[in-house]
Formats: sequence, structure tokens, C-alpha cells
Amino acid sequence: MNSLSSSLVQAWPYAAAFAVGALIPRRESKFERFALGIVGLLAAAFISSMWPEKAVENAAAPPMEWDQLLNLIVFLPIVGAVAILFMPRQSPQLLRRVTMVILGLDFIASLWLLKVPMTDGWHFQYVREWLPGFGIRYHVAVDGISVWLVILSTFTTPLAAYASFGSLKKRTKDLCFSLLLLHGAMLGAFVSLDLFLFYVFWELMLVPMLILIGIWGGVEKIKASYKFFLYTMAGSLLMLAAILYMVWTHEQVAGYVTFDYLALSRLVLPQTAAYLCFAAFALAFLIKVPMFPLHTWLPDAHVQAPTGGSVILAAVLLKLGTYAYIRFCMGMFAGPAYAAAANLAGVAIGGGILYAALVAWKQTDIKKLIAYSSVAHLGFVMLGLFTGTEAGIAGGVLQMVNHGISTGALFILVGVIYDRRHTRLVSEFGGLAKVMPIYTACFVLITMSSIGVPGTNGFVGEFMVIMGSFTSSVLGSHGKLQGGLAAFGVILAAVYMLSMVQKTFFGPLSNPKNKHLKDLNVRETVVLAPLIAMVFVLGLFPNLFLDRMKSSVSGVTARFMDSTREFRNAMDTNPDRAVLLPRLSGALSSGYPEDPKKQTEAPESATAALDKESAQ
Amino acid sequence: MNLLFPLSPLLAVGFGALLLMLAEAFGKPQVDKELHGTEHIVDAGAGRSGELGLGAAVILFAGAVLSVAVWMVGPQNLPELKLLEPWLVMDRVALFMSFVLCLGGAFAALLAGGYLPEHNIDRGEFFPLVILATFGAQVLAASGDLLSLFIGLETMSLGVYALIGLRRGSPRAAEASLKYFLLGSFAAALMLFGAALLYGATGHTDLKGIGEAVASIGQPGSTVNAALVVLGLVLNLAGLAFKVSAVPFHMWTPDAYEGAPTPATTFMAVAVKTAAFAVMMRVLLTSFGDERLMSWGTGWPPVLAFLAILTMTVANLIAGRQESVKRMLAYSSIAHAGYVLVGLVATMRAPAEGQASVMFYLLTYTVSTAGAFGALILCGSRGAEAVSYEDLAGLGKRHPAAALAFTVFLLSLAGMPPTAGFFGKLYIFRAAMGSELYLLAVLGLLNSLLGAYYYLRVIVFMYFREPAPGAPLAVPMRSGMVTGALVIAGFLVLALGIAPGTPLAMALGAVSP
Amino acid sequence: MLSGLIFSIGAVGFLVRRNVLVQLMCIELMLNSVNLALVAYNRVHVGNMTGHVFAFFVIAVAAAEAAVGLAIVIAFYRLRSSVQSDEADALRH
Amino acid sequence: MAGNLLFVVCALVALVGALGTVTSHNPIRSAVGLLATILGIAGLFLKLDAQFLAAIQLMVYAGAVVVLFVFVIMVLGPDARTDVEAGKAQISRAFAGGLMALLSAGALFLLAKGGPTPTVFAKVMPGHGDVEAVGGQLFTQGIVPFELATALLIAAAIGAIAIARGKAVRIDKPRALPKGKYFGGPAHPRDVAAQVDTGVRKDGAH
Amino acid sequence: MHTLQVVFPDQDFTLLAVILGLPLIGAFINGVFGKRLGRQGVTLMALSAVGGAFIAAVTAFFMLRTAQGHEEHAVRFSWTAWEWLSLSTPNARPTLSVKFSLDALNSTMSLIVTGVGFLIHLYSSKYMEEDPGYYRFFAYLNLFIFSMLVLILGDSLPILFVGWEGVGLCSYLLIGFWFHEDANAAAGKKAFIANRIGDFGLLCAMGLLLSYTGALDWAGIDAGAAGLAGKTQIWPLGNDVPLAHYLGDWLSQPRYADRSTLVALFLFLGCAGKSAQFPLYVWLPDAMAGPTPVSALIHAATMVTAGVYLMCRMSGVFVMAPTAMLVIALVGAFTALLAATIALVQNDIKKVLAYSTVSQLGYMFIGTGVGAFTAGFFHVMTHAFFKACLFLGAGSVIHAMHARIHDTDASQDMRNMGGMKAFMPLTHWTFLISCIAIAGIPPLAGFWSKDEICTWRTPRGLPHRTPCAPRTRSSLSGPRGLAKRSTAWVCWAP
Repeated sequence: MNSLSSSLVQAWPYAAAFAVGALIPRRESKFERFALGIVGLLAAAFISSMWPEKAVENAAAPPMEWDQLLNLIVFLPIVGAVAILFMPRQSPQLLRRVTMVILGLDFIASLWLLKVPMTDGWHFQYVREWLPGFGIRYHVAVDGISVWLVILSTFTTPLAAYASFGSLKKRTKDLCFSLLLLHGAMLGAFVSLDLFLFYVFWELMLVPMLILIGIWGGVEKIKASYKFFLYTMAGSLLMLAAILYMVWTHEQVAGYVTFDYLALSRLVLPQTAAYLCFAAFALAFLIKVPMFPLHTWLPDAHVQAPTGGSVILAAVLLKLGTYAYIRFCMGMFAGPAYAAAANLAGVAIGGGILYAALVAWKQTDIKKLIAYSSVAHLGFVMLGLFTGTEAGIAGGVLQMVNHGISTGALFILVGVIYDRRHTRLVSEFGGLAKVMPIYTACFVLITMSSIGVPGTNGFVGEFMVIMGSFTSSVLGSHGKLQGGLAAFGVILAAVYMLSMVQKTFFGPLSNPKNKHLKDLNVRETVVLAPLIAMVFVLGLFPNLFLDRMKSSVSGVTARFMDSTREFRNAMDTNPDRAVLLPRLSGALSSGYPEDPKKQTEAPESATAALDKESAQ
Repeated sequence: MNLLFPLSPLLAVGFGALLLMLAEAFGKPQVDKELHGTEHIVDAGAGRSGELGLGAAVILFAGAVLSVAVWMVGPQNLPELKLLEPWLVMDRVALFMSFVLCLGGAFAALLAGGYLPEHNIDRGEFFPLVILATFGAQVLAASGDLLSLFIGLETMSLGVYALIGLRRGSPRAAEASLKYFLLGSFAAALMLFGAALLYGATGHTDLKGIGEAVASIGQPGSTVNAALVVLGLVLNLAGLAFKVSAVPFHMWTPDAYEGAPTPATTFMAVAVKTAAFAVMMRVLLTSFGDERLMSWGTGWPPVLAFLAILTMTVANLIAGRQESVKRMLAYSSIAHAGYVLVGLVATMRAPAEGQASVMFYLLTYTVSTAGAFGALILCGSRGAEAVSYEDLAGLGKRHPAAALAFTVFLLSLAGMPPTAGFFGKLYIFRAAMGSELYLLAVLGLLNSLLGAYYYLRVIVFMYFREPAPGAPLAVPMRSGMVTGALVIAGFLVLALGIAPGTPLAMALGAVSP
Repeated sequence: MLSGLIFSIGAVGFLVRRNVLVQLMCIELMLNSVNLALVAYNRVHVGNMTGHVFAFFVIAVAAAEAAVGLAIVIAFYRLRSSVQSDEADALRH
Repeated sequence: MAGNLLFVVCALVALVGALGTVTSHNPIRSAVGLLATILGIAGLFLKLDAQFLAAIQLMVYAGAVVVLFVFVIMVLGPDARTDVEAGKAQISRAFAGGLMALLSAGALFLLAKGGPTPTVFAKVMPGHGDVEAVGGQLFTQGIVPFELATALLIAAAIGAIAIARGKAVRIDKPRALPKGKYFGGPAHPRDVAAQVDTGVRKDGAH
Repeated sequence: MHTLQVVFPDQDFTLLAVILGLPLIGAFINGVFGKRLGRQGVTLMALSAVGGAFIAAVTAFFMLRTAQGHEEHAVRFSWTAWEWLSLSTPNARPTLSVKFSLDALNSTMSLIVTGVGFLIHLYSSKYMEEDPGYYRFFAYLNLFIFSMLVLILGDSLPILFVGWEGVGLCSYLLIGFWFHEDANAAAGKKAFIANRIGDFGLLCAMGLLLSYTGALDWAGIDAGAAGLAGKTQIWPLGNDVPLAHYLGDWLSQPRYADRSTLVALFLFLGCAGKSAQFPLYVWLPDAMAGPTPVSALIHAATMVTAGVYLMCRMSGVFVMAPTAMLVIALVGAFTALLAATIALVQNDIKKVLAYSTVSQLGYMFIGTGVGAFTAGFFHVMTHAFFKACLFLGAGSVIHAMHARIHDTDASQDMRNMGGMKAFMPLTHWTFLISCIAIAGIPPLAGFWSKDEICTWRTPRGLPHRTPCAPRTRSSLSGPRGLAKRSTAWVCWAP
């Protein structure tokens, strides 16, 4: 009895949160009330369970890491997608339910990842030989950076799916299949630590996304889908070439063949090759991000994709580029990445933050505007990564999550009016605040988050990135200037977003077609509620997130600096030979022999062999 | 001297052909007399394509299984095989190739079982011919002597000429057959002259002997005429390049592929090419595997590399402009020949890896291409083939399973993971990297981007386009055999993409015992 | 040398002429020249009869090829009433 | 020098025959040219101590192949000689032929220049090139290709028959509409109508 | 008092949570449930929230005084809510907490905000009675009070920045409150973007401070102020100038600036945006599109003075940067003069008052620019009262006019007014008193604060003080004239 009452007392914040959530809607719908209550409850539970003190408690007795968990998370949707193939097309309701259940389960499973304090290094690691002869292994693990992206993905995809089910009524089977496959592939790419595995997932994403754009897209869907596919593939093929080259060189130097990220990150390539490989990787990732001037596929893809596709594209898919940049470019090519950072940061600012913002300003299509704002936001993310400071990188990662949430929400919101009016031109609207007050409130709120008003999520990431670039040593003497310019981007964000909001929602209700637009329906509200909740959770308690990624970020940063130094040393000694670094402090073992049997004499002999070859 | 087992892959196929021929000849035609009266000459095999196709497939699958079995036992454990040398070198490479060839032939037979009745080409001869051609291809792949090479080549080619020409009512088929025949025999003559020159220069017709003689060039006491050797090599290469349809010698390919009945096209694209590559590899490595001839400055690699680049690029560029899916697939098969050539060039510095990559690539290419043509067959019926992109519009909606199968095969051809094609390409380009042919690898990879474009186009049409109102719709046929072939091919494509370990090991084991 | 000449004539003829029959004959010419070369070379390498054996098979194959080739020509002629290989252009359209 | 005389004569006959084959506008004349070449080569075979092959050459080529050609030419009648060559195609063809001629000339020149001349004939073994020697090798070492050649001949036979035979049997069985859900079945009611239509759809061939 | 000190210890001063929390709860409840609460409920909620905050602020003020009574150094109460984020940079790893503190400076300011804020709430509960967006209005107002309190109570620059942007946002929402008209929404947007330009400066200043001092909270900045002493290279931007070879030595010579000057100038840019200094003053007159109480609260009494507050708060940085101070003083003087002269020719009563505000803000900047931080801040306080009074008076007049004219623009036009003394005596007298105050007539508040600014004699020996003083005096004449004019028009004109 006593324990019951005490647990009741402990439960009051959750109860209160539930009550507040449940009280918000003014409609009759019980489902809506319940769902919003649950959102409130979950938000409260999330905050309290993630509170740093709690995490310290957990650290004392870390719960067991179930090494199959990542397999479960990745393959649940993929298996689900295959299962969908064998379900009857004639009963869309069933297909939708199955999809939602799978995505929901996946989300719940991914929350389990948070149980473990994310110390530096890898967690939930699972390694299995796949093709031993090729050095290809199935190697998955998360660290403090990827765990958030996994959760972002499992969090937004169900929402996107739920939103899509509201507006896309045709070809449900294809929709469910693509969503699940896409989801699984994205998760796989976030957790894989084997370059081959990563590449497989990276490419696997293309087709379902292509289908999403191509089947339910707008007028120019085919052009957009080609553009999306070919751009991404062009980059990734060069990356494949670089991967193969690295694997081969590694084999020469270390004596065994492997695609493992951890093993390859110890490799220092000859100078030219290092820069070329870095360029190939970076190109692949920067296309995906996308960074100016490789961004031109994105507006098309966004504009043509259906709401759910846009949400996933913006929220998760683009993050793969930025994530992969941290993981692979900075992890494996620290030296070139360091050298290129300042220039790339300039591009990220000039082309991303400033240029994209200016372009966004001139857009007449709301969705295109948001797409360009995506480019600008991702410019911030990339800038954060280029700074090479902990603040910048952590800010960048956080900004990825933020962008996922706020831009995802914006796309859902645009989808709402598109469903009603089948147009997205700003000029078609005006004064919507009068007929759709709740919608307007949500839109303005998310806009504020998108332009980085403090207290919402957008601010935290941008702030950290800007602070990071002001204090960056990587950017050298440009850092402060670049920080200042990035800060200037904040103004532009306000300019284009607010202009659009003003023209769309305020002013007189000029277009008679808008007179009878319906406000948000239950489904849309339910989809938006968790996103809005997260806007505030992230804005007010960013430390819940930063705390988990802290040690990973500092590890990544430290290793970045260390291996840059090592790279320079190696280049000073002999720029034309490939060497294998000793394992950096803090890096984890790849499971391969640390010191290949000929470690002591190997560098000489391998070098000699290479010299001979290059002499030929 | 028990050759029964060691030679079983060849024997099974050869005797199978005879058996099937007899079955065809003495079986009872199943023709609906009421409908057609008796004014026509009735083929013995008429109306029985189904069972004949099945039989042929069974025979060829048996050949494939036996190849694997012999591979497992290992030719080095079967001393009887030495008796066949130098005519037939049944080493593991040959066995692997034989496996691939039988597989390709079996697919062609299965597809024909569905295709022929549907398109009113009710010709029982098709099946013995397929098997005989496969037999020829096996011989070709295993030949260790220019003579057996020539015989194998001609067996295969004559079979294929006939396969193409089988559809008698169609001028296109006759034309395709004629073209293929003329150019094919021209190429054979070129090759033959090359062989004669080689013989003249070295006094040997067995590849190994030629190799030894070639290696002795420049050594004191050698009487080998280098100019003759080079000319012979060039003529041989040209002849083989005709067969694999590498770019300056590719002119016949699209026409022949398009005009032929699709199962015959499948066979040509799959088996003929595989066998030609197998023999090309063998000739180059056995007879011209000399240090000097294998090096970049003084040997054939730059020539082949040039051919490879030309083949990939030109074929991909032209393929993108085709309006007929079948023709597109024809060009795509040319482009794939380019990728295989990259693997061949890679044998320059990484012989084992290069060979293994070529072999594995041919396997993946076989299943994907057979699947793609099969899917194309499935999409046409009643004498109407789905030939243009427009025919396929909206297929994804009307016949999702057929479209899905097509998509999988196309993705495999485009080299998207996790399909077989991806692994094949990966291996090829890895071998190229291992040979330090970076530029070639990068160009190849960029070419697969070009390739992705037109494969994607089919997918786009199937899923994203609606058929124009009133346009004729492709109605997939209903054929258990085609379906079966697709299921098998699809399974292989995915299996080779996800767990290619065993075949990879087999390919690698074949070249490095 | 002579065989080379004949071979060249055959090859050039094959490329120049567009009468399918003549083309076929040119191929026969080429094969003949091959035979000649083989036999001649066998006089150089007199250890065995390889060249002769080879030539023997070439003759056999040539005959088979001629048979199939003529069959194809007849089939083609039936459909198009022509033996010009230029006429074989239906596939281009 | 009777031998050399034989060589010159035969070679001339063969060359002239070859040229005649290529240049003649009448297929019959081409065939005769071919025959001349064959005869000339047979003579050369004799000169090269290849009696057996010479006989075979005469039997197979002169006896079978040329006859076959002539037969076909007769079957085709006057159509066989419509050899109008003009226009653009002619130019490209001439170009190709010229290129080939140049290439072969170059190659021959190369051959003539380089290396020991192949015309240094070795001393002839007794029995070189007679039936016994060739047959011996054919049926001992050469048994494998010999067996393989059977497959070739079967293929050629079937192929030639299959291609050249008369009209095909047409079978137009009325087919039931497919019922399957996946492979083949109509998933859309419109397809049912469409299937009826496709009966008269354009043929795969023009 | 002692009990209070036990309940609210110095370092865990949860009374601040009360001060902050009440308006926030008010805003949330009014915003989300306002429509269901009804008019009475909303009024009650809003007023009690701000009233409660005011009472708490008064309590805190007196507690601070009591505590200060027997302490040598400045007493500071602080309350840490939670850790917000951690910024790890190569040199420092400051952890930014959501921490609030109360000292002499902001306790006064919090009194103004909650006090004047409460009065204006009270005023608007009647003024806005007829408006359909009643609940929305009060939600915004409460949110504004909350943001303003965050701004002044925050213990570090980022927290201040949260409030800083928060007030900007509320200002945006309130200016565009009647969003049905394009002009209003546009004015809101203009205000927000102009403010953002200021925010840009503030962001840059934060970045520079972080890299020079390694901290962003007040104590940390003071502790690390030594880091500001050096010089930094501002030209060339990178390692060298591109094409320097062709451009001549003059361009490629490295140039340096004081770090403190850079920081101070960026801070000033931030302050100028918020406090409507030249050239960022443009938004303030347009902001008069909002409801009059809003103008009173935000654009006169509280928000616009945030810039001055920040300058006072960062005085430690500013005194290290004499060049920046000179710039500030000059800009302040120029703004004061410019705004005053513009005001002279305005006819819209609210615009007149707006320009007067700009001009007064100019004074404050002159004050802080010459180092008279106390004087500047004193003027903030006095200005808050008389300008709020003026605006509320103007609101009353407009309301009355609107009842007759039914046209928003016309009802604000001073030429349509006159002789109102007869109808609205109370308004007349209060308006008059405020006018006298703003004109700096001796017995009233305006005199003392202006006098303080003008007569500032600093022991720090700032070199530029002397040339500034005459300007200051000359610009004083402006507001006098304008205040008189408006009074005359409104009250006495026939």
C-alpha cells in the first residue's frame, strides 16, 4: 500500500503531463485527447528518465547491452518490408496497421539504446563474419553520435508514415514496402561500422526513396527522381572506388584484407591518394547533405515528393551525409579533412547558409522554400563539423536532430494545406490565420523553431555551432569571420521564413477559395504533437542529449586532432607511402590483430614494395 | 580409365541433347486438328514445347549440378582428365564456367518453354539446339587447344544461328540470323587465320605449347617469329571480341539480339558471351601469359583496357537512347562485356583475383541478364512482345509481381546492393584496384552510373508512368516455366548479393588451388 | 604468303560485296586460305600432322557452315525476295 | 623445277579464282571462281605433300560446297544476281574494304619483313601427309576433337533443317483468361478488356 | 525577513522561480485554454500572474537590500534551474546553466518590468475588452513579461539572449496582433528582422567573448576580462590577401584592433537593434501598429531599454574599450537629435511618442557611452514611468477618438484632436505631468535623470567626454519641444 502510494506520488508529473496533453484539444475526439495525453506523458517520462542525475545512477550499474538489439532494430523493418510483399494488396487497412505496428515496435526497441550511458566507444556492438575471404564483416554498433540519429529516425519515420497514410490512398502496399525498407536501410547505414555494409545500406536507401518520389510525386516527379538517384549514385560510386583503393592499400600495408572502419581508420594513405580518397568520400556525403553547389537535386526532390517522403528525406536521409562525414571523412581522413575544413566551411557558409537563404527568400512555392531552408540549416550542421571543436561538432549533431524535427514538422504542415488546396504557392494563400487558427499557431511555432528562436530546439544547435566556429582552431584565422557570417545567416533565416509566414497566414483573407478550409484534423494534430513537444524538449533541455553524446564527441574530436597530427608526421617523413598508425588512444579495437605479424619490419618491406611499384 | 564421372558435365549435356532430339522426333505432336485441319506440315515437336523445355532445363541443370560435383571432388583428384589434354582442360575454371553456362542454357530453355507457344514458334528443335549450343560452349570454355576451341566455337555458333532463325515467319528473325551468321563466320575465319599463324609461328596448336613457345621469344635459339605471333594474337583477339561484342566489333549485337526470339537472345547474351570470355581468358593467360605480354607497356593489357573503356562508354551512351527495351538490354549486355574486360585487364598484376572476378561476374551477369530477359518475356504475350518502354508503363500497378521481378534484375544489372550484380562489379573493380588500374576502375564505376540511368528508366516506366489512354497494354503471360525461371534467377540474384561467400570461394578456389 | 593474300582478298570481298551469296563464298575463300596456311606451316613443323588434322576439321566445319549459311540465305530470301545484305535493315527501324 | 611450276600455276589459278569470286557480278561466276581457287589450293596441297587433304578438299569443297552454292543460286534464280551497288552504302563499304585491304597489306608487309621466313621447309618425313599419317593422328591423339565434331555436325544438321524447312504450323488455341493473382493475372478490371484487345494487337514483327 | 532568507537561501534563491514562473504559467494557460476560460478567467489569470510576480519581485528587492546592508561587496542571489548545455572549446569548457541571479541592477529593473507591466495589464483588461483575441493578447503579454524577466534575471549572456529573442518574438506577435491587415503583420516582421540584426551582433559578441574570456556568464566574463586586453588581427582576413602583390602594400599590411573594442562594438550593435538606435531605429515607429498598451509596455517602458540594461551589465567590457564608447556616445547623440527632429513633424500621436522614445533612448546611450552607466540606467527607470504614462494617455485619447471617428489612422492624427481637456480631464492632467517630466522640468523625474547624464563627471578620465557634453545639451532641447507640441495639440488646441 505504502509503495503503491509512493509510486503514485512519484507518478504525479507524468499524470499532470498526461492531463495537460489530454486537455489541450477542443474537439470531441477521444482518440485525439488520448494521443496528446500520451505525447505529454512520454515527453515527461523522457525528460525525467534522461535527466543527468538519473544517468549517473545508471552509470554506476550499467545495464547489460543486448548485442542483438541493433540487429533487431535494423532488420525488423526490413523483414517487415518483405512480409508486406506477401500480404494482400486489397486490404490497405491491414497493411497500414502492420506498418505502423512495426515502426512503433522499432521505436520502442530503439529507446532501449538510451538505457546505456554512452561512454566513448562503441555500444551494442555486434560482429559477425560475413565474407571472411573479402574481409567483409557484419559489424554494427552505436556511439553517442549515431544513437541520436537512430532514434531520430525511428521517431520521425512512424510520424511520416502516419501522415502519409492520411493523404496517400493509392497503392498502399508499395507505400508500406518502401517506407519500411527505407527505414531499415537508413538505420543500417547509421549503425554499420563496416564500409562494405555501410555502402550496401547506403545504396539500398535509394530505391525506396526513388519509389516514394516517383509514384506519389508531383508533376515533375520523374525528373526529380532521376535527379535524386543519379546525383546520389554518382557520389557513392566514387566513394566505392575510394573504399576499394583503401582496402587494397590496407591489405598491402597490414597484410590482411578488411573493410572494417576501425581497422581502416588507422591507415594513412600516401598524400595524393589521401586527398583524392577524401575528396571522393566527401563528394558522396556532400551530395547527400547536400552542400552547395551539389544541392540542386534537393529542391526538386522535396517539391515533388509526397509529404511523408519529404519528411523522411529531410529528417533522416540528409542526415546520413552529415553523419557519414563525421564518421568516415573525419574518422579516416583526419589530415585532409583538417586541411580542407576552412575552405569547406567557407563554402558551407557562403553557399549554404547565405546563398540558400537568399534563394529561399525568392521562392514562391512554400515547399521549395523549406527545401532551401534545409540547405541552409545543413550548412550550419556542416559548419559545425568543420570547426573541429567539441562545441561545434556537438552542435552539429544536435542541429541534425533539430533540423529533422523542425523541418519534418514544416513539411507535414505544408502537406496539410497541399492536401486541402493542391497548391503550395504562397500567392494562393493569405490570411489563413483566420480560418485555420490552430494550424497557424503550429506553423508559427515551428517557424520559430526553424529560425532559431531561443527556447526552441533550433537555437541550441545554431548557437553551439556559431560558438564552435568562433573558438575553432581548425578554421584558423578565418574562424571568427566565419562565425560572424554564420550568425548573419540567422538574420536571413528570419527574413525568408517570416516573409512566407506573413504572406501566407496574415493579412486579409484574399483568396475566396480559402474561405472554407478546415483546420487540422485529428490525424494531423496527432502527428504534429510529438514534434512540437520535441521542439521544446530539445530547446529547453538540450543537455539531455548533449550529455549522451558528450564523451563520444570529445573522443571523436580528440582522435580527429590526434590523427591529423599523425598524418602530418607521416607526410613529413615520406609523403609517398602508406603507413598503418598504432591504434589511437581511446579508439576501439577492430577485432583484427592489432599488430600484424610483420608490424616490426612490415612498414619497411611494404614500403619498399610500394616504392618499387611507384618507381615502375 | 573411367571418364564417366570426370567428364559427366559434358557427357550429360551431350547425351541429353541426343535424348531430347529423339524425344522430339518420336513424340506425338499435340495439335488441335479441328482448328487447323491438315493442310500444314506438322512438326513432331509441335505443341510440346512445355515438356521439351522442361526436359532441356532438367538436363542442363543436371549438367550444372554435375559441374559443381566435379568441382567439389576436384580435377586434381581425377587423373583421368589428363587424358583429355591438351584438347580439353577440365580444370576448375572450366568447371565453374560450365556451371555458369549450363545455368544460362537452362534459363534459356525454361524461358523458351513459355515463350515459344505463346508466340507461335512451336518448334521442338529449339531445345536440342539449345543443349547442343551449350555443349559447344562448354567445350569452348574448356578447350586447351586451338582446334577444340574452334570446334566448340562453331558448335555453339551454328546452334545459335539456327536458334535465331527458328522463327520463320518473321523477317526480323531471318535478318538477325543472317547478320549474326555472316559476321560470326567472318569473325571465326579471322580467328582461324590467327590460329593458323600461331601454329605457323610456334608449331603448336595447344595453348600451353604456344605459351611456352611465346615465352621463348627473344631467348637464344628461339625460332619463333614474333611478328607472326603478334598478328595471330591480334586476329584472335578480334575474333573473340566479335563474340563478346566488344565495341568496335559490336555492330551485330543489337540487331541480332532484337530480332531473335527472346530466349535465343537470352542464350546469346548469357552463354555465348560467358563462353567467349572464358576462352578469351584462357587464351590470353595460357598462351600470352608471358611477363612481357602481360605488362602494361608491351603487352595486350592496354589494348584490352582501351577496348574496355570504349565498350563501356559507347554502349552505355547508346543504350540510354534506345526506345526498345530489348535493344536497350542488348546494349547493356555490350556494356557488361566492357566491365568483364576490365576484369580481364586486371589479371595483369593480380592474376588470381582478376580471373576469379571475371568468373564471378559472369555468374552474376548470367543470372541477372537471364532474369531481365525472362521478365521481359513475361511481360509480353499472344505474339506481342513488350518491346518498347511505353508497353511497360503502369506495369507496377497492374502486375506488381512481374514488375518487382523485373526491378530486381535491373537493379542487379545496375549494380545496386544487395543484389548479385553489385557484388560482381565490386569484385571486378577491386581486382582492378589490386592491379593499380585506378583510372580504369573509376571510369568503370562512373559508367555504371550511366548504366543506372537507363535501367532506372524501365523502373520509372513500370512504376511511375501511366499508360497512355488507348495504348496497347502489355499483358503478362501465364507460364509456369517462365515464372519458375524467374523465381530461380531471382533467388540466385538475391542470394548472390547477400551471401556470395560460397560461389566467390569457388571462383577464387578455381584459380588459386 | 599466298594464303595471306587469298585471305585478304576474301576479307575485303566480304566487306565490299553485299550479295549474301558472294559474301558466303568469300568466307569460304578465307577458310581455304587458312587451310593452305595450315598445311604449309605443317611443312615447316614436320614433327606431327597437327596442321593437317586441323585443316581436316576446318574443311568439315566449313561444309557445315556453308550448309547452315545457305539455309539461312534461303529463309531470308523467302521472306524478302532478295539476297542483298543491305536489305536487312528492318531492325534499324 | 616441275614442282615449282606446279606451284606457280596453282597459285595463279587460286589467286585469279579468288579475285574472280570477289569481283564478279554474277554469282554463278563467283561460284566458278571459288571452284578455281579450290582447285588451285588442292594443287598446292599436293605440292605441300598433303595428298589426303587434297583429296578431301576436292571431295568436300568441289564436290559438296560449290555444288551446294550452285544449287542455291539456281533455286534463287535471277534474284540471286541483283547486285546493284550504288549510293552512300557503297562508299562506306568501299571505305571498309579499303581499310581492310590496307590493314592486311600492312600486316603482310610486317610479316614479310620480320623474322625468319616461314618458307624454309623442313625435310619431309616419309609418309608425311598421306592418309595413314593423318588418320593415325586423327584417331589417336585427335580422337577428342573428332568426337566433338560429331556434336557440331548434329547441330549443323538440325539447324539447317530447322531453318530451311517449309512453313510453320500455326496454332491458335483459344486460351482461357488467366486467373492467377500474381504472375500473369489481371490485377485490374481494365486488363480483362485489354486482353481481349491484344488478340489483334500489333505483332512483334512488322 | 529572516524567515524568508531561510526559505530562499542566497545560492538557491527559488523566489526567482516564482517571479519567472508565474507569468509563464499565465501565458501557457491563457494561450492554450484561454478560449475556454472566458474573459473573466483570462483577466484573473493574467493579472494575478503579473501581480504575483510583482509582489515576489518587491520581496526579492527588499531581501536584497537587507542582505546588502551588511556586506561590502555586491550581493547576488542566484538560482540554478538546470544545466542547459555545455560548450567545450579548445580553451575552456564552460557549462551553461539555466541560472538566474538577482543583484542591485536587475532587481530594480525587475521592479519596473513587473510593476509597470502590472499596471499596463490592468489598463489593457479594459482597453482590449472588445477584442476577439482577448485571451491571445494576454497570453502574449504574459509571455512578454516572462521573457523580459528572463532577459534581466539571466546570469549569463545566452540566457539573456533567450529572453532577448523572446521579447523580440513577443514584440513581433503583439505588433502583428491585428494580423488581418497587411501593414500590421509587415510591421511585426520588420521589427523582428531589425531586432535580428541586433541579435547578430550579440551572437558575434558572444562568440568573441567565449573565445577571448572562455566564459559567458557574468562572473566568468569578469574573471576572464584579462583575455580582452590583447589585440587581434582584422586584416587580412586569412593568412594573406589574395592578389596582394598587385594591390599594393597598403592593402596587404596587417591591421589590428583591440579585442575589447571588437566585442564592445558587436555588443553595441545588439543593443542598438533592441534599443532602436541609428540606423536600426526604423522599426520602432512602425511598431506602433500594435495595440497601444503594447506600445506602452514594450516599445516604451521595458523592451527597448534592454539594450541599456545590457550595456550596464557589460560595463566591465565597455570601459576597456574607449573607442567603442566614443562611437556609442556619438551614435546616441545623433540618434537623440535625429529622432527629436523627426518627431517634430509627425502628426500621428503614437508616432510622435515613438520618436520621442527613440530620442530618449539616445540619451541613455549617451549616458552609457560617456561612462555614466548609473545615470543612463536611472534614466531608463524614470523614462519607463513617464513614457508608459504618456502612451497610456495616448491610448485613452485614441480610444475616445475612435469612438467618434471609426478610423484607426484618423483617430491617431493629432490634427483631429484638440480641446480634449474638457472631455477628459484626468487624461489631460496625467498626460501633462508626463510631458513635463519628459521635458526635464525640475521637480519631476525626467529632470534628475537627464541632469545626471549631462553633468556626468567621470573620474575615469575618458578622453572624449568633453566634446560630447555640449551635444548632449543641445539635443536636450528636442524632446522638450516635441513634448510640448503634442501636449498642446492634444489638450489645448481648439
